[in-house]
Amino acid sequence: MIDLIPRYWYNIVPDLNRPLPPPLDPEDSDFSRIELLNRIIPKEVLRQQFTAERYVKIPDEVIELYSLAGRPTPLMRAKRLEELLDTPAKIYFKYEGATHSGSHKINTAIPQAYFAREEGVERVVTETGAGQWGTAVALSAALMKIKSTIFMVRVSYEQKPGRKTVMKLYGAEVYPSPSEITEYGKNELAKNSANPGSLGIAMSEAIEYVIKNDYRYLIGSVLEVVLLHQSIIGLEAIKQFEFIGEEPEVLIGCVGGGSNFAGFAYPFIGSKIGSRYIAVSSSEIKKFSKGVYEYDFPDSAGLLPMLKMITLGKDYVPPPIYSGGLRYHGLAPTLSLMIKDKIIEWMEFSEKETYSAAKLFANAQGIIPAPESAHAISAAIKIAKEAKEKNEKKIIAFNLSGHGLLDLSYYQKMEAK
Amino acid sequence: MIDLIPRYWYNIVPDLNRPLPPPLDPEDSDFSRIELLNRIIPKEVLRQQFTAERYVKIPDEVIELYSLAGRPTPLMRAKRLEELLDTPAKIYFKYEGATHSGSHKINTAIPQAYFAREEGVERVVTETGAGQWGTAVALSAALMKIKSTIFMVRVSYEQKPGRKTVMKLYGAEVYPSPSEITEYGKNELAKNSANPGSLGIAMSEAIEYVIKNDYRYLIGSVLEVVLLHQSIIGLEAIKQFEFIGEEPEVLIGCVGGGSNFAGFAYPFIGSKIGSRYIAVSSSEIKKFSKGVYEYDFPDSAGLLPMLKMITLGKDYVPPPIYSGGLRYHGLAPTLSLMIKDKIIEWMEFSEKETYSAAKLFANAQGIIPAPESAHAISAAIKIAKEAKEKNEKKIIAFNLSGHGLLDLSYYQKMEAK
Amino acid sequence: MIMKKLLVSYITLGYPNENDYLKFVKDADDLGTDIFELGYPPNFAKYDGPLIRRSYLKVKSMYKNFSELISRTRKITRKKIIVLTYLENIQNNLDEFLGTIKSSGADGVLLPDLLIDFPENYFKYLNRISEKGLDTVIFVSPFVPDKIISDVYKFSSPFLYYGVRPTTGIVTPVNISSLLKRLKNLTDSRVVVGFGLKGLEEIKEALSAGADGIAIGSAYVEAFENNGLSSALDVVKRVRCILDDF
Amino acid sequence: MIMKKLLVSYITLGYPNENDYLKFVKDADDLGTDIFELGYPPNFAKYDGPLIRRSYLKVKSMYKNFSELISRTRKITRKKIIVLTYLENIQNNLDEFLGTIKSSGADGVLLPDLLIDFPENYFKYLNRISEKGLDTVIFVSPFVPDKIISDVYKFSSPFLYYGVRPTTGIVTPVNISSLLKRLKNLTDSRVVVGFGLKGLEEIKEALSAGADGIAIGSAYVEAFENNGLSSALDVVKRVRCILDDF
Ligand SMILES: Cc1ncc(COP(=O)(O)O)c(C=O)c1O
Ligand SMILES: Cc1ncc(COP(=O)(O)O)c(C=O)c1O
Repeated sequence: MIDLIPRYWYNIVPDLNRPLPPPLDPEDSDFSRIELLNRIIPKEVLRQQFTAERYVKIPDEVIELYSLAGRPTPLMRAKRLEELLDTPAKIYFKYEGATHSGSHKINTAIPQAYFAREEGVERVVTETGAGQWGTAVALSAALMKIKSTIFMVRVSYEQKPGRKTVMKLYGAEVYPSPSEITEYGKNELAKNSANPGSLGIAMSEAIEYVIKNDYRYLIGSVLEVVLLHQSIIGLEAIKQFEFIGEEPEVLIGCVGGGSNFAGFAYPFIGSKIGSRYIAVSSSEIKKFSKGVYEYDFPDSAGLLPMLKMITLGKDYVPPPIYSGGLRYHGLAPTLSLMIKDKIIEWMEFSEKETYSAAKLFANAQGIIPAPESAHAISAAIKIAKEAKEKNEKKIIAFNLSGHGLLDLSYYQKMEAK
Repeated sequence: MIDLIPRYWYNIVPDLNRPLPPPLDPEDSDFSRIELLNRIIPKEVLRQQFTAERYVKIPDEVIELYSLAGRPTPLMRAKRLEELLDTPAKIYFKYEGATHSGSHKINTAIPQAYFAREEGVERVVTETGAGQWGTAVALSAALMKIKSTIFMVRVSYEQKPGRKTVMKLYGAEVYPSPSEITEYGKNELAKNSANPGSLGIAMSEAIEYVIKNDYRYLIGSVLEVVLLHQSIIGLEAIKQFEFIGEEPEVLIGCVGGGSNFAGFAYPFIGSKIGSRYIAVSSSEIKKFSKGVYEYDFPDSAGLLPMLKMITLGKDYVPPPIYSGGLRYHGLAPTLSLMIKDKIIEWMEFSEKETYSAAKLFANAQGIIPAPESAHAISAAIKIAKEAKEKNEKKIIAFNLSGHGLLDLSYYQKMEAK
Repeated sequence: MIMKKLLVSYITLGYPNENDYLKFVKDADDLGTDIFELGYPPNFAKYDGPLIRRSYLKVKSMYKNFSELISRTRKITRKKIIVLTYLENIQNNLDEFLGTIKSSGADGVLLPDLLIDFPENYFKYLNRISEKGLDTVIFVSPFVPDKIISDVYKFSSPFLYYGVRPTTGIVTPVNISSLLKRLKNLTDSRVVVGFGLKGLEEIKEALSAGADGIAIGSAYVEAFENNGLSSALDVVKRVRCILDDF
Repeated sequence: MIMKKLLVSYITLGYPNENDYLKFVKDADDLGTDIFELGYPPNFAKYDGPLIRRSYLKVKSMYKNFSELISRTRKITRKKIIVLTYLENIQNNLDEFLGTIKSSGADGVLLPDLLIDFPENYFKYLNRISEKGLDTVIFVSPFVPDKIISDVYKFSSPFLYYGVRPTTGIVTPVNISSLLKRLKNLTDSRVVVGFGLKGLEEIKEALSAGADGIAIGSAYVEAFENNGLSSALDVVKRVRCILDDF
């Protein structure tokens, strides 16, 4: 099975239609954020972030850890969903929830933690909202036998004890953010002691903590290096499709920062497989319908270099939809570029539509999807229904980025609505 | 991948060393409990319960549903656990938590629901304690497009909202037991309106409900037919071991009613692979150290035929350990027989030892085990340590019957201790 | 040469009363019973269903001396007589029991608990029975592993009894032909199938799958309970008919 | 025939003051600079690092007429002069700008934002530049896809500029040899590597991987900032040495 795991990640940059705008410091900046990256991001991760290699070799130990963590993940056919929809289309999905951390996030957490350990870092640090990313980092650090600290948005920390338990079980230190651990956190608490926290605050605390202690920061999405690592999803899927002798025409994924979509779809785009690629967000977030393509900070604190991307603005306050992973303001630069150039299409679905899709899928296929992933399901269903109307034998494939077993309060809440 | 799923289940009865004592009515009985089975259990399930065939054909649709539900499950090597233990032994595990219901229980829930639907039953009914079995039944019913009702022990119903949400999401009706739905439940509530419930009460309610409405009852463990269906675990594992060119010597599983252990180990015993087979219970339950081998009821209400088995007595009140699945008083008859005849060894571990094993395993392998399954891990660790002392290159394999993602309150509680 | 299919008729000794019992044996003999199996009431007929258990209860309250009943049976039939009882109850005075029934005219015994409850020393018992000049009809079932069947079938005479259901008289779903096919692979004894056979279809199925005979018991007791002697004899007729037609 | 490796020296026009600037150009020429790249301050040097941005700020406050500085440079060196500035700032009066620098003695331009920010019509700009009798040194980087590099490299003269890091003067980790190997597969132009090259090792690595020349800029500015002209000239000497030793 380990043979199904690719030996190289795929980087789409050399295959784009036009140059990718580079990261920037803002005009009025008195320090270089790109230089700052050197102090917070493991060297090899940073190298990969700015590489022009089309294929980047995956270290053997990372491949072993991928295998340990549940890779290759299955490519499954949603035959019973097809039947329920009475569609002539075939629907396949790549099931990233089958990894031990429960989502695709582990695909980049493992190599980032690996490169950190390789350069002798004793502790890795990150922030987490819903907790999927924090879980992946905590697990990866445990696998590397290094320490981890997770700043978890306080409201999630309090409302999602399950995630916190998982991270602690993996040996992570987990702080509710804002915390007393950093100056940034202390300031926020001084302003408002009941501050519920935000990803922006948590990220700022994590970076401050890294700089002060010479730890390293792991990043969960948006950066090209994350998309690079995630390409394992699509590379595996291509082999799996070859194996069953099918070729997907429509490729679908949900988007927060864009990493699971890109990880799934880019290798297909690069191999010229498929004719439609659909990135799906939430109609409560409106990343596509309201976002603009311009240089913006990936972090609310503005400590990282600006990226040219589709963004709702770094200070955007998302509505409280449950899909925590989609509440991010920006979108990975390569993905933004291809959306802009209409190489990749987009869709948006409401929380209500998404919930129906999730329930339908769970009953048809037995898997309880993460609410984020359910956005991809919604799009797959939409395309399958269109195929029915046009009586087309389309082959649809979507990425099921995570399971929803630690999001049951979402199902409970939506069920009650 | 579907090719790895066996086409036949394996029945150990023809391969035993001596006859299996048949089910009995008690001496003073005025009705035949065996006859009653006809009214509560799907016909084909009952036929399989009493079959002498060594191999029982798996219906094609069941194979498809096994595949849909995540079979074949992976056989993984716990290499990092080996490293942590610094043992010359190799440790493998079969990961049943990779099924969509999260445990091995789905292996029998699917065929039972299938046979029920095949004979036109509109609703299947069962009881559940911890919720693993109820989840498997709810999912299987959803897959068969029939209805399901689950009587869930009231204290779990209230303390484990996650499981309840999952079952409801799959479309099940879930009642806290004792309930007002049955006479049995009403009586219990009349005696004590704050009755926290028990598996015995829930089982009695389920059976009453089935008889009154001509539904069918699905049974989660203990009966030979359940062990038969679970043999899919070991049959797959044998193929997987062949594939990697290894032969396990020690086979380990935890035991509640005995179905996951038997499902894993029996095909190896039948194929004469391995030299030690170890069934593991809890030292709080003391099924082995205190249980006696005699005829007893599998259900506390005494509605089912008596079985000759290792039992703590049908009215045994287990201590409140978290491993709900191990709190059962009896043990499958074939397994009891082989324990009695010392073909199968036993071990018992305390909740504390088990928790340490679970945590060690989670950190080494990334998988959070169900607390029940952690008993098997404890035994594997013990054997691996012995192998180290004797410097033996033993090959150990255990069954990881389920993941612990819906048992996080256990981890939280144990962590706090 | 196709052998005639055996009809083995079970009846509880003295059931439902001495008169009807003896009439039943005599007429069942005439109607084509090949072998009689006579139920000698044990303390607890654990592997029997409620019908036969009820019949035991009844006769226990009616008679003191069941050997006496065997002697009387012997007088009215020349067919083989197999006494069915539980080893559990007679193990402590086995030789005496065997001697008594032997001298009452029995040809053999059938002890349903022999293999199940005495797995370590059933051979010793088989020897002791044959030393007394009695046959043993060995009772096997789907609960008896292949190895045991292969070990014992040679010692069963005049046939091997195959109980296809967990208990007598209770019709649980079974696949008789697959059960029998398996058994026939393990033995070349004559196999008589019993335990809850009901309806002509099941008897035909058993015969088609290679059964050398059929044992009927609960069906007689039920017929007696419902409509008395003539009804029980009707059952004998109908079964014989199927056996002969086969 | 192994071609001599190029030393391309970047300096911001007039930095740090007119005197030192002219001395630097003259001596750098003598010390073996093959081509000069002169920074013509844009509004916002977005793809440059803080060192060069600081130098722009400085000269902007010192001079009004940068073409004049080009003319003076032209007088003291016969090496090629490439003017580096951002297209963004000159696109509205492009012909006039090109005409002015041409008549001041410039041989070409390097516009780092050309491919990135004008993806639809960079060809039009290339034409307009060549119509004015000027070369274009095209700036490519790891962010430029293969297809674009293949399309444009032929139009780059006298070399193709490869910025291996996201910004000038900031030493982020790069694998120079793998980046270069990839580029050399796409082009047969002479490739000059720049952007944050630091230390002898990196220069050697670039040369080993096939670089035809090296561009130095931030290192001069830094040397000027720290220890003035002679220190900047030391850098020229050291780099030339490596190039010649290779
Ligand atoms: C399950 C799941 N899916 C999707 C996302 C969105 O992130 P990305 O767009 O980087 O894949 C997240 C982020 O937390 C997630 O947890
Ligand atoms: C995860 C898990 N393992 C083991 C068991 C024990 O049951 P059995 O012995 O039938 O496998 C249970 C029962 O609920 C369970 O949920």
